[in-house]
Amino acid sequence: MSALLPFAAAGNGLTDWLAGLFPAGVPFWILGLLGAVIAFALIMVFVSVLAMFSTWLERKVAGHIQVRYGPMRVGGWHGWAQAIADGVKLLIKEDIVLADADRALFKIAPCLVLGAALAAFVALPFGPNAIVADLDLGVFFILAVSSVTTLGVIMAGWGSNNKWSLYGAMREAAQVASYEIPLGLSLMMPVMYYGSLSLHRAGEMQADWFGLHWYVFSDSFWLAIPSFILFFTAALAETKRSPFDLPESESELVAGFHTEYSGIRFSFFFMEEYAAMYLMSAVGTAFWFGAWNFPGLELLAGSALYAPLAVTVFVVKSMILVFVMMWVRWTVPRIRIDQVMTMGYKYLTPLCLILVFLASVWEWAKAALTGA
Amino acid sequence: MDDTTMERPLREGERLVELDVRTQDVEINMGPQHPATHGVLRVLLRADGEILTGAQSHLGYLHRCAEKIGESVDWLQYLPYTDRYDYLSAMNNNLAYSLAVEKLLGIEVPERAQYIRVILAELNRICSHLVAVGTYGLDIGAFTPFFYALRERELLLDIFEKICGARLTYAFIRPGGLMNDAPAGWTDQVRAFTDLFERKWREYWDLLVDNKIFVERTANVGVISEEQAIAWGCTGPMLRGSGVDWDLRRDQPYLVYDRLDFEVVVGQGYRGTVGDCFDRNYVRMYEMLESNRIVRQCLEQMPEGEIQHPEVGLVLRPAPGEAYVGIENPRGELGHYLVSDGNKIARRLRVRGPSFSNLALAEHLLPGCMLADAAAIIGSVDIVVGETDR
Amino acid sequence: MAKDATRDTAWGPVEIHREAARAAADALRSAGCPVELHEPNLPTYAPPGEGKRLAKKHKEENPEYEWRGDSYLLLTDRLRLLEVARFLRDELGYDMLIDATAVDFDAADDHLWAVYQLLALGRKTRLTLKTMVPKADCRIDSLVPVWPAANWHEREAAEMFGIVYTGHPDPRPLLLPEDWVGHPLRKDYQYPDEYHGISCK
Amino acid sequence: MASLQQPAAPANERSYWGNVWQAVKSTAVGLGITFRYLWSKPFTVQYPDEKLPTDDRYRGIHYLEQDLCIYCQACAKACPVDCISMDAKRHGKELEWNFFRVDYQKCMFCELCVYPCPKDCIHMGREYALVAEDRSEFVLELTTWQGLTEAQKVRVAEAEAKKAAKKAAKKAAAAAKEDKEGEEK
Repeated sequence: MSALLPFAAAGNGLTDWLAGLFPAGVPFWILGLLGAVIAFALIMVFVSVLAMFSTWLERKVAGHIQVRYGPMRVGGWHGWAQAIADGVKLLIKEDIVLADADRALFKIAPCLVLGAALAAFVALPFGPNAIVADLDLGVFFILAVSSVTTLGVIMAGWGSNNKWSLYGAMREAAQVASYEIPLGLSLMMPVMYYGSLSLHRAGEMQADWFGLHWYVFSDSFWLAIPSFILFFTAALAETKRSPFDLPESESELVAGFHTEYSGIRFSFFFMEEYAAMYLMSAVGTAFWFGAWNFPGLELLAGSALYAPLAVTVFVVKSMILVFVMMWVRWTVPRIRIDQVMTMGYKYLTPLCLILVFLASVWEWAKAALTGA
Repeated sequence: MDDTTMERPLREGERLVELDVRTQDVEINMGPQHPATHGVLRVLLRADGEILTGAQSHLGYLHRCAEKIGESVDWLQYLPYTDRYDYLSAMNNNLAYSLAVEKLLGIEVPERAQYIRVILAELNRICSHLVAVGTYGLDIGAFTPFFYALRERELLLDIFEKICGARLTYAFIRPGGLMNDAPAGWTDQVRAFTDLFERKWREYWDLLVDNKIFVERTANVGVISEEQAIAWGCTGPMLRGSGVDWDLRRDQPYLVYDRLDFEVVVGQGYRGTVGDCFDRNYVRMYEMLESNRIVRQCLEQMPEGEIQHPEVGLVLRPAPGEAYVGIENPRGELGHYLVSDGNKIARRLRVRGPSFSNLALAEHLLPGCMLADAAAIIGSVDIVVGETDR
Repeated sequence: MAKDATRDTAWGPVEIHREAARAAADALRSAGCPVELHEPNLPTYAPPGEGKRLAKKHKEENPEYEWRGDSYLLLTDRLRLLEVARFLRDELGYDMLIDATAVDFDAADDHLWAVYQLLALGRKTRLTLKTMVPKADCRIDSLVPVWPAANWHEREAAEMFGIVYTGHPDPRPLLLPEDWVGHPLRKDYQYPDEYHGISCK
Repeated sequence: MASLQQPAAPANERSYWGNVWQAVKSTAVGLGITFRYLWSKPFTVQYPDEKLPTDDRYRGIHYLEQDLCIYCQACAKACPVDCISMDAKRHGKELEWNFFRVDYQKCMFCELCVYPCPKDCIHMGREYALVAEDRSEFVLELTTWQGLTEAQKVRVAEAEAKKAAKKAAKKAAAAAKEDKEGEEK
């Protein structure tokens, strides 16, 4: 978390903070570029650590659910260094590019996938002030950018020149394109509640009630809970997590779109998966579970501890949702592709539309009654 | 998929436009190394997108010449080879072979040996079905039930280890009886397992079989009609899953099965059509409970006494002749057709493996299904490639 | 404990199957099919001390080889196999073909046996049907039109024994590679020295 | 347990809300089971550090009671895969062991070698882990000594001395007899 401290202190916008460090008159584009580099470095570090921790957590969760231990050897306590060892192994492994692969696509795909996932982190509010860019269209930006990963997956599947990979890519395309709709629609409920697409604003609006005025506890809780379930289901599909892990379903497609990848390129896909999981969990946290707000945290407002604690609360809350994703993965079987489509179009989308209707009536009625 | 194709007569003013879209089917190799083919089975699939249009099995990657070996080793020496056709139900394989040799010899083993044989065969059936159900979960994409199933299987392997010393390839039930008598405390261990198992069974049901996704993936998928199952010579859960009430343990009883009270589980279209993947899995699930019941009864009825026919030595010389004995293995009828010329080596040793016949039908079920169903259907047939290839 | 009527030995019912074989033989004969019923004695275990010399004794006492075991139907005219098979399935209820295989009893013999194990689910009986296939003209009708189950069994027997199943829909080898030379389960089979450069010795 | 009897086939609940309800309910039930296990003690053990005991009858790597073995080859003949090979030289009653090898690349631990042994001297041991870097290392030598032991050497020497003495005595007797016959002539 210490990596995020300069952020937290930065105020709203990294460039403002940088501007304060440099003498006046430094061109804006230099500050912007510098800010972008710093932001990228911070996000990259955060995502790397996150991916390492998440792989370890995933394996421990899987292990303990399956009445075994998971990794126990590397690093002493419960194999905490296993992910680091794996990371090092992937880094030094030979980078194999198939002779018959479409080399350009094959090489670009992992970078595109990871790049898109990292770009979406820009709009995530880690704390009241810890946000790289507080976009007014925050959540819209996240959805738009993160779906670029699909393009990378399709490139990977096509570029691998492997039929199983191609199948994975086609499934990914069909699945993600379909689930953008319920995902977007399920976000309409909180958006209507907050009246804003900005995640940062959502966080600020949930700060009342001694830090417990979360959307799920608000007067709209009866909309919040079903909409969160719908959002979470769509998010699982969006992040290719079980039961929607069809693009890489190992019992059908061997390893799906990343069958032919190895070494560092494979690790990019891996990091992307965990980054995407975290991203969706963070959006869920920000919109439904009070973002960085927690009872008692307000008391510290103004102190030096406030910003890091707020970031910690946000990350922990998001990680709990990530854990739920893992928990679901190790519980349920995998859906078939036509059922994925059925579920998206016949179940999630209509249900979301019903909720959107109810929410709009409810928010209108609230506004009308309170005379706002 | 039910309402995607609608063929109706053209209405007034409508005309049919044919699009000149030329597609080419993809040919995919599922196997020999593939997570869902349970060993080195290769299925050549032809697919139009996600829909399969053809399938062809290619066997032989695990062919170990069991029948040829049978013509070159002693009757007793062949026993360890029987473990290796269907390595998940080695006790049953031993039993099938031993019964066939005993038929050639014309002997019946002592009663205690028969009871211990039934206990072992039924525990082995549970053992095998646990793997079948667990790996079926894996094929469908559920990982955790597999580990729960293996956990109970481990207890069973301990039981087998205690009585015979081996955990997978037992070579324990031999022509003429058993290799060894049950050690002290063994029956208590078996009884403890039967009690535990019924509790644990519920977990597999709740976690896997009753899961909505599992039901959706298996119900109405890979339907085998009663006629089809019979014509293709399917046996075991494949046949019973299709609604045919046939179990060699009841209908042509061997050993002491005629004294035991058990139900034959028959697929009844619990969640879809009779004979779909769900029903086959359902039959396996409930057969485990029935086996558990049989084991309990055997423990109660088991007499003391010899475990070995007194005149059967280590070198067997059956009379010149032939015998066919088929028994109900976890996967169906395992038959041994033995031809002896009176020497200590078989003249012909034919193994009729259940997976072999069951798999022959599987490739005919695949066309028209989706790619993901290929894993579901092949998984529901529950083949062990060691047996199809022998 | 009362014994069930369906079981007379520990290795399964025997008398029912013998009875069924007799009935089937009668029915087939009256339908004009050339079958012989063979009812060898059931093997009996010799008293202690003699068991191990059983084979020798048999040879001495019965130079012609006394054959023991299951009773079986021997079809003397293999060209009428399909007809007999249809009759067995349609008239006698043998709706399931459990196994189809072949036996090469001796390299010196001039014929193979083609052996079929049939099962009648309704009547709960088994039947063994055999016919001779001369090695000189090693062909026999495929039973796939009657029982699809014969498909893979016949493919296996074809590659292992070199029997040509006429009318088989898919006569590729099943377990052996396509380019395997010889028929391994024949008694006169010569082991190859090498296969694609791999030494087999 | 009555609850485990086969239930009758339920009406196939395929209505829209029925599907939703079943999906949510069955997933929740599954999540409950896995959540319970998440906090339970694992069933597995940490293998090389913690080994489960094998049973008395465990079929592992053989051990041979060499002083009992009479080199009758019964085990080698009984072996289905011919993995046992042995060689010894007989000195009258004593055996000079050359080797008694089991090839664990072939051995399938079927225990068939144990039964025919007339002296009950070959047993299945309880060791199961056999790791080697070269195939030749899987051929294990079960004898604990090669050649003759000191005690055997003494016995062989005694036997030979006895034999020699006997021979000498015989020779002497024969010579004496010859002498006697010569004298008589």
